[in-house]
Amino acid sequence: MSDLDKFRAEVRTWLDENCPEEMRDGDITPENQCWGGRQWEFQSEAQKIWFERALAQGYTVPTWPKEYGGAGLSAEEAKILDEERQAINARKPLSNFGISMLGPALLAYGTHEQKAQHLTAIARGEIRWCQGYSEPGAGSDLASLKAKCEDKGDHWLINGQKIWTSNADISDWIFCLVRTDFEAPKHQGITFILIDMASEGISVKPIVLISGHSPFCETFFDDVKVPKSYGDNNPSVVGEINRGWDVAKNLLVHERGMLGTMSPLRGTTGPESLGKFAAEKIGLDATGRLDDPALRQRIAQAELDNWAYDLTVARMTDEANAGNGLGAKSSMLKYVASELTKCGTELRMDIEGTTAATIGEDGIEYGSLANNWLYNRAYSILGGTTEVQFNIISKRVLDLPSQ
Amino acid sequence: MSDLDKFRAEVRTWLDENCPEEMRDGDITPENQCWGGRQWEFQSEAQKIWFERALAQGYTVPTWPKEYGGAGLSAEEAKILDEERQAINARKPLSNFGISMLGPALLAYGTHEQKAQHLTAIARGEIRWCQGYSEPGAGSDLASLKAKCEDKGDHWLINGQKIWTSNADISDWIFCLVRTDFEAPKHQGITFILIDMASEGISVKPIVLISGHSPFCETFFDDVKVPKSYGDNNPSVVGEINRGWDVAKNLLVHERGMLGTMSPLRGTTGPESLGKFAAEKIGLDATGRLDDPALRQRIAQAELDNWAYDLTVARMTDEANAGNGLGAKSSMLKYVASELTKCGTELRMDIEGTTAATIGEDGIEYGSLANNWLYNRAYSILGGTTEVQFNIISKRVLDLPSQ
Amino acid sequence: MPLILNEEQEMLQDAAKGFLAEKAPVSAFRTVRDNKPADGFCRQLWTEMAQMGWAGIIVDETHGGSGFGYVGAGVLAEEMGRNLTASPFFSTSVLGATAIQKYGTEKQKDENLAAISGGETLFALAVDEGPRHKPDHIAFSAEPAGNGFILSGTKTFVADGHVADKLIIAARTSGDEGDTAGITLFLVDANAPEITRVHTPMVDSRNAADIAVEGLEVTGDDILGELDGGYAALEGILSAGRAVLSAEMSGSAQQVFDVTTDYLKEREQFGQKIGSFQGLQHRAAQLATEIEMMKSAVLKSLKDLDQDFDNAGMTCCLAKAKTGQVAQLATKEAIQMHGGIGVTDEYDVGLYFKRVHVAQQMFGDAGFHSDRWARNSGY
Amino acid sequence: MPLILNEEQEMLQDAAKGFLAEKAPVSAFRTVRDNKPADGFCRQLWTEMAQMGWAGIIVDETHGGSGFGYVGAGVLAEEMGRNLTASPFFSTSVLGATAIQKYGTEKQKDENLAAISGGETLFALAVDEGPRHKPDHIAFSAEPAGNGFILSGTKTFVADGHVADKLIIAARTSGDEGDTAGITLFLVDANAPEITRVHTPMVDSRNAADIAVEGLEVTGDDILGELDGGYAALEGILSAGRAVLSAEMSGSAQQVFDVTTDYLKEREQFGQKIGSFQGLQHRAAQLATEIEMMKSAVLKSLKDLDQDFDNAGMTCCLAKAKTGQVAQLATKEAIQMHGGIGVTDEYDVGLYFKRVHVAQQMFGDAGFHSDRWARNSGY
Repeated sequence: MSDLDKFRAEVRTWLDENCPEEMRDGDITPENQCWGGRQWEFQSEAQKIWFERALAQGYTVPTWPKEYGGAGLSAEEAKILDEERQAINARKPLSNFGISMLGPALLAYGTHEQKAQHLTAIARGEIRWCQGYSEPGAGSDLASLKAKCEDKGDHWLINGQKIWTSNADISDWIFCLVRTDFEAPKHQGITFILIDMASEGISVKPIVLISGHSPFCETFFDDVKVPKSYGDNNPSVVGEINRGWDVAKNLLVHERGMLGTMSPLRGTTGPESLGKFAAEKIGLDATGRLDDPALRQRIAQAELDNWAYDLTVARMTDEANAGNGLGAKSSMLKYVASELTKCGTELRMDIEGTTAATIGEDGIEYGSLANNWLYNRAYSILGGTTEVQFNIISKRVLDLPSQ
Repeated sequence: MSDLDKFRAEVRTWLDENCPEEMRDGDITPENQCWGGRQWEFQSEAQKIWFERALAQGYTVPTWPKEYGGAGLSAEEAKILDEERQAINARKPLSNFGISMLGPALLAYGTHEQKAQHLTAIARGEIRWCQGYSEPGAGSDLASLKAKCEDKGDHWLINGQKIWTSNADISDWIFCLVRTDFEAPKHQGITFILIDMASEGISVKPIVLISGHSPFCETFFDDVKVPKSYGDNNPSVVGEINRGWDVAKNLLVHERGMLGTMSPLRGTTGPESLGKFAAEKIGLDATGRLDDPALRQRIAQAELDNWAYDLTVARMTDEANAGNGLGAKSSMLKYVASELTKCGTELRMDIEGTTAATIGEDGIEYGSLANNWLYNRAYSILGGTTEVQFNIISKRVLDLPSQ
Repeated sequence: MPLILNEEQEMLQDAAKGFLAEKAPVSAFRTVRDNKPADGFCRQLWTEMAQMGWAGIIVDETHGGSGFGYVGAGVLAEEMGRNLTASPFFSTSVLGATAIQKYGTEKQKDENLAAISGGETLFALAVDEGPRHKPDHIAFSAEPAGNGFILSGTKTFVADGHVADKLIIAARTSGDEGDTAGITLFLVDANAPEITRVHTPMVDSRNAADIAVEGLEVTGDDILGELDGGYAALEGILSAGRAVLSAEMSGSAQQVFDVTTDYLKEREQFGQKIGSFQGLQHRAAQLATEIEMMKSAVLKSLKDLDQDFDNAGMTCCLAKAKTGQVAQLATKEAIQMHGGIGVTDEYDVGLYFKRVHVAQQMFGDAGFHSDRWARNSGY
Repeated sequence: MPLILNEEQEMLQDAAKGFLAEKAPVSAFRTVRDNKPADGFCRQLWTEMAQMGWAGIIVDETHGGSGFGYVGAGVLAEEMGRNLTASPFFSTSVLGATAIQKYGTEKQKDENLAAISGGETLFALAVDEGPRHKPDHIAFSAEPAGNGFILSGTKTFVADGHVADKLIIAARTSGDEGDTAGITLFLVDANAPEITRVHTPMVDSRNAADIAVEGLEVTGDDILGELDGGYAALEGILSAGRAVLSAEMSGSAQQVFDVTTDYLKEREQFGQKIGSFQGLQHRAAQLATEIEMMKSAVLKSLKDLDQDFDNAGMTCCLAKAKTGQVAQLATKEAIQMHGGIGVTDEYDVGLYFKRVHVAQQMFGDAGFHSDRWARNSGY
């Protein structure tokens, strides 16, 4: 028995013995997800038990080093853990932006003391993080951000505004890009900094989207003082001053990869095919075809594209495993996934007709089809617009010239 | 009875008495068209008679002044003549590039002596003209043309190459854009010049297209001497030296308008609708729909777009008559017409299947569907590519900023 | 008849622009949306519209209308589409007025047209019985009983059905569900106790109702048009509705495109106006072209209704198909080109996206009409 | 099985690239096109291909083949698509070999597979009877007579039918034209006097034949697969053909796109490389993405044929649909982005446009396959 096989057997046993039955519904939604953080309250005893057992094992952040609260698993081991978890349909015990976004940056760029403080708190679900990148004037052109960060000797002084800070209203800390040098070329005056949201001068305003209430906020910084350091060798800045773009770029690639690998149409109808769903709702004509020829054509095209997309994710993954990295082709996946995601709910809105377009007296219900349909317009904008993906593909995949 | 009504009555009588029966088939093709020129031979006695009678009346170029061989008709009179001619389905007695392209330029920019020589010869069908604008390196960016025209005292010396010179191999003269100043900004060093194709140093090579033989040629100028003048006050240059772009621009607008008003789908199936044609060829399913759902959808879309296009031509014409000129919106018509033209033959190729894709042992037959289908790819390129039309629309209609 | 507005129609357009800019801009629609008055629109505004002659825009002057015909109605609808104006104009002044004026008896005209023109009586058309438009599938029952009929059945997505005073109901008097023959239109009092109306707010913040009728007794006098031959009348009313809805969507598409090109001229990224990027320019140029095509289609359908009402069905069908496609493209592109702020509720573009979706579904979307066109053309 | 080529398949690909660059680049195809040899391809080249093991690429090694399976055949087809190589590879080594190897008796295998692998015997598949692909509508008649059958009927668009030594004919042994049951495949000598073949050169400069059979007597030994159950075999052969044709089109699309991006990097207008214009960049980026999607679809269909031949039908269907769309888009964009020279015969892009059109039509275009997919999925 190889070491990995042995590990798999151990993991299986551990999961079987430790994951409560209620946590084996697999279906994490923003509502039942375990986010952690100062304001966090467990939604059930089972959720709490599952979190605590996983934490004790280092399984809230399995690949992180043991000294920072992880289990120090190798990539192969982590894959096995994931497979076995999915095999029993178990939820992740903890998931949030600290794990997916800040963690990798700190692992790559942080000092030991920064990791000891922040990674450990993330692993333990003590601190919930939000991301402060975009600004009203810096969207696609993120590097043109203007939030000002001045050196005041023992502290930094921050003024400016961030937008699209998801869950800023319920987060404890924020990792932020700020401008520390207004003279330098735009990519070279940016600093990556960690700020306690409880600091004086920070205010947060939720953003209402076309789909209704959203996790997004605007976050305002008004003479916010940030200590230069949170302790010995534990500066508030990650990486070098004025080199924050390098840290952020890393994360953006990470984010794009995440967006690109969701399965676009599946979210629309569950396990069933969109076409079968349409057949049930609309019925077939005398030749056995869906009784709406134009819609039928659109559905078939979406299913065809979705199939080709899924295969492309599989192929690129296999290529990456064989040593040919995905690189800028991740932009292709991001582009197609966001188009298919929009397309899927559009089609379902058309299949369900006026039923789906009817909302309650209180407005668009959270989680309803109409809510998803409207929210999904954002997929081709957030995480780099489709236009930005096209620019990346033409420059970095096709090597087309610049003007 | 108004003067115009009287004129209409006269024209009707004249047409009735003078247009030979054989010339009342309306259907001018590049093959049976009366082109004129030194190499011209009438294809029938009727064609000759019709030409000669029209010439005597000034009706080969009805709106041109009488002194240059026209009939001096007003726009209203010319419209009446056209309507009455079409009412009896009569061919035009003469049609060529001299009439449609050079004539308007000379009328606007020529000296009396230039008009007397060239317009008269065009009106009489004595000289056939071709157009020398594009060069291999100057397509969409026409103004970057490089054919060199040097001042040698009593003559100009021309060296360079033109491309897409339609019928250059059977034309007598060429109107050409040449560069007379290589130092000036690109639009300001261009001159519009008239050259006898019999001049020493001119050679012509036909261009074979993907559709087979074509009227297009490459025309080479190798130390071609062009007299400064063809007589008193009759220079070889039209308009001012280095200001040829103004003359040409006028003509380009003219050409674009012509391309924009053809009826795109009609050319594909004759009077019948594409859908009915498909129904005959392919048959209907049990619900009465065309037995190829995807093709049906494409045909319906093309018919819908064609209908909207025809209405837009009508509306813009009515707006122009009411005093709101078409302006740069002609680029919209050019764009849509070329897309629909391509689409029409594509659809017909798909309707007719392998029958249409089969060619003779001698290659693609001239006038066949396959020939048209292939040739039609050029519609979105010639006369300003679709991309150039988009640039014009975004700048001149939408007033979007330049980089 | 040239495909342009005449002087009178242009004056109407100017007046509409002025009135709506002052009384019913998009901000007024937001107020209605957020305050949720029970009617779903502002009664005061509707009264003023009626005073302007809009409520009776297609009604003959002899019946108190302003006699502008369908081009006039389209001119108003286009401006309302630009401003997202919520009012009973469509259901009452287009659908109701068309039904009565084109198919009503003299008595029905006398009783209703002046009340429509005065903005006093509100109408609604009850056609669909499921979530998708299918006017040739009517199951709603009208059983003969004595001298009259007893109506029973349900209708869905009856626009403004929650506030209507009168309902026009398409019911089956003979034949089977899929037959076009055997359909009869009835004009009934919406407040009859046998009628239950459930308000269904729509995603575009306009309002409709699901309607259930149980044993409502009506007489032959309540029939609008021909007994068993109501399908032709229904088609006529729907055609008028399709054309005017197309005009409204055309206005929305034009407005949202104007807002977007303005934004392209202002917004800077990468040190340049984003409107200078050729990728966006070419898409804007294509959309501008589609909008011109759409405008021609809409105007033609309206003119056809005025000139030859009974034969305007196919051009109204084509107009609705084209407009549905273009308006949807325009609102999608508007959101995408605005980027992040395009998906915020604060910006108007999302409101247009929602409205166009519902207007597309009403009386058949582009797919419905392209299928109809093809079938009617014999393929 | 990972969705990538294994080492052996990659070596095959390298070998194919090298061989075709030397022996059969696009210029060689032009020579065949312009010189019009009666065969429509170069016999010498075919002999060399057979020596490389290509003619028997899917044939088992026991029958003289190289046993590379469908992924191997696809690797070769893709490179041939890049070079527009004309050869009997598709009709003989894909269609003929699949038919015999998957459905033949031992005797039929022994008689034919080695001859295929050696490049000696040429095959053609006769399915269609009209201008559009309709494999479930077979009218070609096989009347029982004595111990055997008498074949009569016509077939169209039989690729390489003009040079084939043997024909596989789908004929009706029972049932009606629209039935899938009652179809039987026959393997016959193409030079039988009862068979008339009319050469039909196609617009892509490849070759096919119309075939008329009048009273050809055959026996039960000439049946390929099951009597009356030939449709399943036909489907299997067509699936293999669709996947390999998709691979060929994928090669053509990739090549024409490569040529186009090279051109975008060289050609200058308005003082800039035209590839620097964002309008073209964004279209190129979309097309590059579509090409990646297409490549995945093609590889999956080939792998499915190798892994589970009998259940690969639907992925072959989807691959042909996707490839048809993408390859057509790629060739259209190639012409448009090349501008004027794109429509000249001197440039290669037009040759790819023509080939892709014919390859799309063969065994069903994208519309055919999307309809088939939807029907098979129950809608």
